[in-house]
Amino acid sequence: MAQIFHRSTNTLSRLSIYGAAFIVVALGGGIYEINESPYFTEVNVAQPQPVPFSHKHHVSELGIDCRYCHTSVEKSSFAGVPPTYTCMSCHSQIWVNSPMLEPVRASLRTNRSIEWTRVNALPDFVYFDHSIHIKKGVGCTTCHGPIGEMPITWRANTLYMRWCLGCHRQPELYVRPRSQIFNAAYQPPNNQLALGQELVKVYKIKNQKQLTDCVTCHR
Amino acid sequence: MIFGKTLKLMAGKDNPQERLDLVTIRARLEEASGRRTWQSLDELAETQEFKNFLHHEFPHVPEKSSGQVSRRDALKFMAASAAFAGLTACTKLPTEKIVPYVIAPEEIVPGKPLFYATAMPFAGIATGLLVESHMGRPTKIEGNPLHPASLGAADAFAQASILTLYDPDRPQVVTRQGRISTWSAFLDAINELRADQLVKKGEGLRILTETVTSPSLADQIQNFLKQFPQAKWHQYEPAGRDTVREGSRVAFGEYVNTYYRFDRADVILALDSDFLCYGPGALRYARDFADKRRIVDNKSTMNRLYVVESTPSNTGSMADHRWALGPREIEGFARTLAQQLGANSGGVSITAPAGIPTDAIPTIVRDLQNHKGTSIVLAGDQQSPAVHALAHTINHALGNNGKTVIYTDPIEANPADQTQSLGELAADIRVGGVETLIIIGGNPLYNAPANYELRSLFFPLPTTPGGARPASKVKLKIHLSLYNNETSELCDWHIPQAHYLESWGDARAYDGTVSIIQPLIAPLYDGKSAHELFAALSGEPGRTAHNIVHDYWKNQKSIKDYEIFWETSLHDGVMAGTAFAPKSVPPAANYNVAGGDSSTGSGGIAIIFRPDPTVWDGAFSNNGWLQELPKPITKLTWDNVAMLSPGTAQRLGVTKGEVVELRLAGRALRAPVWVAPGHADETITVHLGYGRTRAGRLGTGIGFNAYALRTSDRPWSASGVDIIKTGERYPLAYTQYQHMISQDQKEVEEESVAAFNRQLVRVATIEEFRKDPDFARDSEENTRADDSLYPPYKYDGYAWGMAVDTNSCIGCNACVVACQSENNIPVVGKEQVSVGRAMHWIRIDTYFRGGLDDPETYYEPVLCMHCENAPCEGVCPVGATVHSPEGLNEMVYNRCVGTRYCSNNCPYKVRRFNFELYSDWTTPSLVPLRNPNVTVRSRGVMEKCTYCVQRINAAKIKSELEDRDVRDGDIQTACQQSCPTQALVFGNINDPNSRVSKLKAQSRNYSLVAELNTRPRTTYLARLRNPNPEIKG
Amino acid sequence: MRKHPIYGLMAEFATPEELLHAAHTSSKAGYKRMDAFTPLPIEGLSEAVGFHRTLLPVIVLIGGIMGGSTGFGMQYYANVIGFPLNIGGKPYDSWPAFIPITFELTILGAALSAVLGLLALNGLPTPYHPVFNVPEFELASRSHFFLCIKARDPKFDLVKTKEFMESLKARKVSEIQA
Amino acid sequence: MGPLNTQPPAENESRPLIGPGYDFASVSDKISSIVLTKGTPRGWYFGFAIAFSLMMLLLYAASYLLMTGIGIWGNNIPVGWAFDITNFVWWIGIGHAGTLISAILLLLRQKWRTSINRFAEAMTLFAVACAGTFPLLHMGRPWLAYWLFPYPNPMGTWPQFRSPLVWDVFAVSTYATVSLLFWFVGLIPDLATLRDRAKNRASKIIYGVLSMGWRGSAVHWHRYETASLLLAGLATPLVVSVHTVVSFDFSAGVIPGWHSTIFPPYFVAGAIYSGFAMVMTLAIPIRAFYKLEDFITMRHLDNMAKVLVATGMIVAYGYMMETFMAFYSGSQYDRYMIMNRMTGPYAFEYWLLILCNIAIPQALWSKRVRNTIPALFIISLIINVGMWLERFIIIVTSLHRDFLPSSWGMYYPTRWDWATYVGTIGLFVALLFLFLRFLPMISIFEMRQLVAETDEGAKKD
Repeated sequence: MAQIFHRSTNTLSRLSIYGAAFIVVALGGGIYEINESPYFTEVNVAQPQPVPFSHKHHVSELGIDCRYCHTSVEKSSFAGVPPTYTCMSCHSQIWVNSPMLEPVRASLRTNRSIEWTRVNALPDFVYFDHSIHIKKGVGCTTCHGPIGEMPITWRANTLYMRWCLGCHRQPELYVRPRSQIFNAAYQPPNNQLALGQELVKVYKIKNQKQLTDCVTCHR
Repeated sequence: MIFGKTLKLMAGKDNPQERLDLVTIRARLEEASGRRTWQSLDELAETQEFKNFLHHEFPHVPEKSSGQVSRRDALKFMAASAAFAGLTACTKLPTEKIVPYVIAPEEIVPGKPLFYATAMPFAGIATGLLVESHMGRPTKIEGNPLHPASLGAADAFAQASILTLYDPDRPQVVTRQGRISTWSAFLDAINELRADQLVKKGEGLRILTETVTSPSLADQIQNFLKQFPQAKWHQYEPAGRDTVREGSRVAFGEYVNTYYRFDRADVILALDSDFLCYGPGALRYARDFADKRRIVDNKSTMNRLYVVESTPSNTGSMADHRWALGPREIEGFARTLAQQLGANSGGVSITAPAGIPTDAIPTIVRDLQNHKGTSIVLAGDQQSPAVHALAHTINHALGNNGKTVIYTDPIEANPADQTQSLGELAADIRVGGVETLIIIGGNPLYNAPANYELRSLFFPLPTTPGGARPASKVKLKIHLSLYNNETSELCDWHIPQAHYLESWGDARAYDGTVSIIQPLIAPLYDGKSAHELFAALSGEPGRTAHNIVHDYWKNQKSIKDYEIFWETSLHDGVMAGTAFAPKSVPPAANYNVAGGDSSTGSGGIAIIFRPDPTVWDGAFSNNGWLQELPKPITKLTWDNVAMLSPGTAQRLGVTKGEVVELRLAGRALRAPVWVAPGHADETITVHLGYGRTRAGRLGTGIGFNAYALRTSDRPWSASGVDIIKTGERYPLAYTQYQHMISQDQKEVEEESVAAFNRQLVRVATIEEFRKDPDFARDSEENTRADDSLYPPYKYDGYAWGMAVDTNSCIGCNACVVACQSENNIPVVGKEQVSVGRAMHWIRIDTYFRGGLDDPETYYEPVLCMHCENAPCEGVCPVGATVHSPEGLNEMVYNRCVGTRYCSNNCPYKVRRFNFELYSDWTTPSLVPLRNPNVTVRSRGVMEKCTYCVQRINAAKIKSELEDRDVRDGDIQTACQQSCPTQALVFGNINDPNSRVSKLKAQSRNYSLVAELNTRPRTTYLARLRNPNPEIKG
Repeated sequence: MRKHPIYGLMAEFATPEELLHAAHTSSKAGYKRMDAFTPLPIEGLSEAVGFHRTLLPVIVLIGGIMGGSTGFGMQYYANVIGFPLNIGGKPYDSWPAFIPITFELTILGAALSAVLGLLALNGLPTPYHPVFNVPEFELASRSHFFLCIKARDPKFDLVKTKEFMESLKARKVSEIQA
Repeated sequence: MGPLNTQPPAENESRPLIGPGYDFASVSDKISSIVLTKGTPRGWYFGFAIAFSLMMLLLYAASYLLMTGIGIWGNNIPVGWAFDITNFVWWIGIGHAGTLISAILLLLRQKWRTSINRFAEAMTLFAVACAGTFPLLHMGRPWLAYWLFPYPNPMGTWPQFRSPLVWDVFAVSTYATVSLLFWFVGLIPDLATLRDRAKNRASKIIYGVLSMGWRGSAVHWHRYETASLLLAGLATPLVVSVHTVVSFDFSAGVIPGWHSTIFPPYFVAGAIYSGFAMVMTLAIPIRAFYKLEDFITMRHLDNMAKVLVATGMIVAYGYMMETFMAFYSGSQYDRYMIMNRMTGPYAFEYWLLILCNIAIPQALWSKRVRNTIPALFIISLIINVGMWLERFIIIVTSLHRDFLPSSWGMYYPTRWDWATYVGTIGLFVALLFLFLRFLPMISIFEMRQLVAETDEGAKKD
């Protein structure tokens, strides 16, 4: 009887078996990686805006408090994006003719809103409430990242559920003193854990059972 | 991640896009006119900008023969795209825009709802409301606790009216002869008219309105009539209260308004009156009535309710004694009673009713006499003047006047016999005496008495067969109404009416209290209010409704700092000191209450006309929530039926769903039969409000039009109707009894029998209860905590629970609509309901006890039990339904993959499944309606009652921001809030002092199917009855 | 392969009995590196060609244990450590509920290792093999029975071995090209 | 499988398992020729065409389902499951016979399994494939089915491992995998035969690749038999566990008619019952069509009929116990459930099921019936219907009237319910046709063993 296959096929066939297994694994890994990649998460991707607003300038250099613009952050679920009027309260005095600010002036003139691109977006079945997070000692930069160093704003975290859970499971690793909440330059101290555990008690932060309860965020 | 996409389409959360426009409009109004003042609304509405916004926001919906079809196609497409969106395992969130204000209105905190007090005029009479507004768009209607007619409750009509506000079928432009025109063009026409009529002093000028209680509007009309002395003002309300007014006139020689103090009444006799659910003050009556039979312990007392009625009603099912009597018998019964009480019985021959045991009447008489001054005898709005007069004289004889029965000046601005008034109008038209007819609201061509043949007057038939139709004798016909309906179709001008949430106005409540109606949003469709129309007619088109109302009351209340008074009235929703003072009216001596009986006449089967329990006189035909709302007791949706008693049905050999032809005085009508347990024999009940030919995509062409048989002399009941079998069957959709395959009553009985065997409903008389307070308690072994192999789960902190007092539930459906509105529950349509896919999260189970000829009826609101050992949770493969540390059974929509296993395993079948894409994602005008705090469910997702978890979370966050615990009463579920009798109570069962804990501590407390050890958080309190021991049976 | 230009010698037999007898004689004659090729399994043949017990059962046992422990571990992690949730009031570690999956994965692990083990030990796949060079060999999967003495055998000598094999009443003895 | 040292045939096994005059060569040639002949019989094309068009119907129904939702079916609240899960359980059950024949009968050294185990196993695979479609299709959002598998994800969530549905996922996928492996291992030597018998190069290569260079080495055979025995030993508890887990779907519920401890044993018995019925339904036409009377003999059919009687009686016992327990338990819900089954809206289906599953199969007690092929064929069909009805009754009648009478309902199948069901039958038959055409439907090397053994027997006397 004649050989049907060439010698080499022995090696080939065995390789192909391992190869198949490898490809399956690689595929899974690949999909996972893509899902984590900036392309999907938009982490560290600066979003183009109608007006190149710089938090770096306003927060770090001018030292304007977050709440000057994001007025409802302590009262409401929605932090609030400043009305044109707020911008103009300063920019009617300074940079009056800056071409960069033309859209703002136009907005006030034509009474049409500026359409900002949302940077930190959550799916609509997630009900996030700013006020309670502020109340419980979560600083702005904990989620929004080093906002004070962003010439143009980008998303600092994936905002994936897994990421949220990280803090909801161990708030002590993230909470800070109330005085520091709006401090964009805040760095957690070395004794964060001890401090955190103390603050969790002071703030009466609920236990993990409560914080990871589904309806805490989903309704 | 499919939600991530879909919800963009609906304002699941405040979608910034929608938010912007409505709110900037609102903001603009603020600037324009300062706080809470809405002048220059229409100027603004005229602006191009606003028009663009309207167009972009609410584009015209093309006329479709049947909305269903187009919707279905849309659904397919949506479903497909949804599917494919989902198929790509990980989807990227689409880019969103944030659109801030240009200038922020100061009272709005983005993301926080505001509440405004206003009032809804229903048949002219006001119920006080609070309306929740998210970023300028009203989303939910609740009762106004400060309003005497509401006390915080709201009925189904009021709550559903918000859907009417956003109804895409509402007309959006002024039309002339059916062609698009403008308001300004109309104003020109009005000016011509005025010029012409001023000369003729209004000769041939006629106004037709619905019942008007609005003092300011009435004032406008009077001024108008001063300008045009020859003009006449007619009123017509199809489900109006003519017989009530006439009854009072007969009794007292003048029109008086009657209302009742159930909080003072221990014995109540209702003569075919559904006072608990319908009519002015019903919400208040229900509350007072329930308070008088609230059980705290076995020393508590209850009032006693006797009911005689023809058609089974909610009130009838609350009765301690109920007898089904035909219309004629009811009058006979009233006469007998009056006579035995020594009151004026009209001196006509007494016909003692056959349908009631002879010993009963004397006993009732005795019971009433033992409660002089603490009893009420009241007649239903649909009873003849004679019966009303008899009720008045009986109350007088019992000394109830001024104590439990209060008389005041009429609340109608211009009380009259409306049926007669419309008749005069018809007659004038017939003789050509009417040149111009201005119709404010209403739909007379649909709902006028058949014998007036109003339609042919508007649209004359050819004199010669096949010849051309002559022009109508009325040269100019103007119609202002919410919908372009059967009447508008034949009018020369149609003006879109502003919804009451869009316009300023005022109205009186059942006791005369005035509420200011303040708008929550600029008119979406360029609508005008009656005030604005009359302003135009009176030659001052510039005047806005706001000014008219504001100034009218300024003149009335000549007080200093009126603005503060005004602001307070707006804020509270009631105008202080406007309730009428009680007046004592002696009955006219020996008046004649003979005749007037609208139901006498040849014998045979009597037909009864009633306004429909959910669409009323047809005004709500196009309201999906109300169409799909299961009608009390029948559980019927999307249709009306001809109700018969089981006995009569058997005698005639007809069964449920069989179409019969009803013939009365030469008029005929085809209607499907419904066999109603407890209906009076030899009597047939038909409900008005269906058979619309021009109602909108939902209301058109469903049911039959009972007005076709209704004549002016017999508005509510007539004798001698012939019933002819046609052999046809008609499919009906109902939400209970769905397991029935044969149409006979055996299965209805089987169902109720099973319900009682299973102790789902637990009942005792008050005596039995006093003897054995624990009669309802679950047996020991069914309630042991250690009934499981596993250790019990500890709930520290809050533990939410609910107690449902079946002793208070009157089955009025308010909770069902409240839930639907609060939780964005979709409407699924007749076809889906009929295959068992209705979506209501709370349903009112109805069971009968005793023979079906005259059964006791029991209601049991069933919502999610939030079992501590929830059978649904263990079987979910993805953990989409889990238990919260506070004991909530949570449903996580975005995790649900739709295996329906949870529903299968739910012993209470309270779970609802989106078998198709039920939520309407395609109609833009419905987007702003949705509650932004509740996810709008997509197709293939299970949903169910959440105890309004969005409200729980809001309250918890609020309490933590204020460094305190949630207080009892901070959280009210939507159903609880709307309940007129406070039958549902929600709260923290770990707090022994909470209302819910106190209720659950009662001995009447029990849970459904306790033997499964599901440990439900929703428990029930047993129903008690207070029958008169002297009456057997 | 360099040392021996050929793989070995192949003797063909008509019946299982002849083959069995031949195998026994050759092992008595001191040949170690033999193999037999048959269209159906024949009791005792593998012992005759000097093969006694296989590792397979052990491999399967290990595979089963691994599968099972993975199964339980996975469930325990997910429900107790990874994301503990109150499901119908049951404890996080409601182990009785984890048994079915643990069992299934035990079977899966064992079965997979059985098959992969079989292939690995048998050195399959081997699409190319010297024995296929024998012209009649295609009958090995149909009706004929073959005995092969490999050239790797210390006692192997092309001439002597060939004579020896022919003495075994083989129908035909042929050289196998490597 | 220790073939040469089997015990002498018992007296009841008087009749031969294989026709006279076969040797190794002729057996191999006859079976492999079915696969290797050039021309395909016209009948094959005809049958396949029908099956294929039904398969397309399934495809159509499934895509419409995906577009519109479960709403196209008759399912509702309270009847959340109906045809979908009924079909799922039915198919899974059918699958069981294959594994039983190949594994359990192997362990019990039942030689008569030889000629039917190959296509019985194939049947298992195809049945499982059909069954597998339903858990997917019945979901409201099938595109999220992968959430039932544990994998690291951005949500940090896991499947809910207490749910019998997740048990199903693991049980069924394990079952499918193991059956496939078992089947393929069994095929290897035959693929080698085909490789060596094949004439044209293409099929030589294809079968060559599939047979992985099998050369029938004594050492390989040794390991091969160990492996087969081990796999059989693993498959036996597996097959029992699978339908036990399936029965958990119901017995883990609280619904009267579901919540029952008797389900696991009687579901397994029922599965084998329906499975053997299906083997019978397939074997009879196949042996006729391919003239295999010598290999699938009357004795095979006779034995299968006996298995049917046995399992049928177990199932009957199950029904009896269900009824008995309902009354014995004193639970009014269970009592009502049984009464409702017997007299309620679905009484006709219930009594039809009793007729198909219990009454008619009693005919198999008679030797004459067991030896009349048409009778066997019809009875096997009836049993298939009966077992389908059993699942329908358990699911629908239990759901449609449970605890709260207010939410009692009815279920009526729509044409899409039927389309999906008939479609899967098409899928099943189509796959079977392909199998018959391209793979040896009878295990060739085991037939050789049979020949060897019968020769042994012959020599002995």
